[in-house]
Amino acid sequence: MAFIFESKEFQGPLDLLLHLIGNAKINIADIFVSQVTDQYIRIVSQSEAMDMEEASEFIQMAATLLLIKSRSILPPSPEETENPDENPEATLIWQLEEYARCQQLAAQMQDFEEAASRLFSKLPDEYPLPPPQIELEGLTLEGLIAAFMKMQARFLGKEKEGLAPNRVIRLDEYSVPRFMGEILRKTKRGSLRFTDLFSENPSRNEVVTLFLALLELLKLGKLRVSQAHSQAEIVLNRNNKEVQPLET
Amino acid sequence: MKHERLCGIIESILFVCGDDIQLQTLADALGHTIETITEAVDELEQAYLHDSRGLMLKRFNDRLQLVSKSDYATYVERVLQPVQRQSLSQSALETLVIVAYRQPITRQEVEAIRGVKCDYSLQSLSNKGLIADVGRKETLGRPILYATTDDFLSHFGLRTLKDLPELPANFPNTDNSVQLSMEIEQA
Amino acid sequence: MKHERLCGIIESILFVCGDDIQLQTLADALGHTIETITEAVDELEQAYLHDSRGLMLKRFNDRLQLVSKSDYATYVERVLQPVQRQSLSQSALETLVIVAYRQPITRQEVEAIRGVKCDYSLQSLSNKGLIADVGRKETLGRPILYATTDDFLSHFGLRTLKDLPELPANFPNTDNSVQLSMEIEQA
Repeated sequence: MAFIFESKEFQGPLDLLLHLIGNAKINIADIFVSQVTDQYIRIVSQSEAMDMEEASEFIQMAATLLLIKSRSILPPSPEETENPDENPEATLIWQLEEYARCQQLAAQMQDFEEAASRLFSKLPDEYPLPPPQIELEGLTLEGLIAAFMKMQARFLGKEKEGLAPNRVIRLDEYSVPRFMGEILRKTKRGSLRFTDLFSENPSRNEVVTLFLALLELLKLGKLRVSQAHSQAEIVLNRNNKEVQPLET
Repeated sequence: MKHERLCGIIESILFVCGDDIQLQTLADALGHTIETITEAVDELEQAYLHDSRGLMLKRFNDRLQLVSKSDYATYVERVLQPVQRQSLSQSALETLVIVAYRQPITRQEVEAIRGVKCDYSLQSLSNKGLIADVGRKETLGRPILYATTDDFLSHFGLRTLKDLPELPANFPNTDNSVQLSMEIEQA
Repeated sequence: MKHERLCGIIESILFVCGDDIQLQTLADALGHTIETITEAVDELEQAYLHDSRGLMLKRFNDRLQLVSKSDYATYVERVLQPVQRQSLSQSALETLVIVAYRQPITRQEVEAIRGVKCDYSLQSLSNKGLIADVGRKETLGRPILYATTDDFLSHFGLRTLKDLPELPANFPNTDNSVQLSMEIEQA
């Protein structure tokens, strides 16, 4: 029997076996008393150009068929249970029957698929939409008042703990106008070294604010700065030509 | 109807096509004269007038397109763009209380009372149409002034701003706050 | 017709959407009960049976899509470029059949029936949205369980899983198959 085997033509070993059973025109249950299993083993063993990945399943089936064949020749081993569910012959016949039904259903499904593919849908329209509408829920005067009460409680709580609001702290710490006033006050008595302006451990915020205050005073012409050389201390002096000092 | 089946076929083609199509193209493909096609299209157009139909024909020159019926546009929009339901966050509510009682008010003034940045909540209230930009304060930087809108009144079931509940005691006074914030800036 | 206007509105919406839409979405947007919407959809479906209509409804689970009538498909293809039809490979189809009839099912269980590795076909069906991962089987290794999707129904033109072709007698029971496959592997 000339049979050129292409593993890609079959959906695995069960498909090939069913194909052979179909050719032999026998019932699935008669597979072992027919030539089909021998044919299968011959086809698989003769095919040389088989991809190992695909071949493994075909070869495994060939091994199962050989096992079944050897069992039919040898007397059953004494340990073997007589549970028919556990003998490879019944297992294989069952699997073949299962798979045959699965193929039958697949063919029916293919018809459904074909019919459904004749239903054409349409692409969504590019529909111009108005701006999205937002509906606010849970808006009540009670809610509004509750929000207020919460806020007030937070406020009062802070006052009770003696915590001044953040803004007052910022006010006391660093502000350009405040530092301007301070520089002017300190230079009243004479010249002042730039480094003396800073506190012992000045924060970045303090340095920046002080420097801005200094630049502002220079711009306003209220201060003069001098330096002996590039590495020397910067010295600040009140600009005496300035008629009206900032602080009175 | 004289051309029942032809009407159905044309509807089918126009539906799948989506775009406009020439009468001549239909005539050629279906093996009919332009006159027959035109008759069928007229019948189709007539049938679409019925309330139970959601489609209509757009005809221009010798072209034809199936489109949705304009009468039902609002319903289409309702499905394509459902109304979004949202509620206000605590911080948005607080900001709204302040704007409601102290309008018109600038962002800086609201922040002075709440003690935190309010750009985001003002923006969100503004997007929701509860407050609006009503001008600029004639002061340094000319900051934007916010006030509540008519939508605000309707959302809270108020007829006028006078219907707002009486101000509970100790409500932070804006003028004070403004003063404070000015001090910060000018100190 | 009892729901004339509603039919027209639904037709209009389905036309614009193109895609499938859930009955619940329509009910929510139009402010009707699911029952009323279903009644109107049934009427619409009935009206489409007439020759003069070129459209029909594709219904699957609680979804709805407007499509061209299959009777007129050849005419549609005469005018438009043959619409691309994608059909499934034999191996994908076999795998899909097993998942459809035995859902939820694990890869190992599918492989026990087909007798070959099914990773690839399961992956490809999953990518096409025809099956989906619906959880894990509480057994050794907690394998993924697969089931078919709404898109599966739509692809095959089925309304529900009950419309699947009747199961031939003695269709394999999954639990048995697993047991069988274990034996085969250890044989």
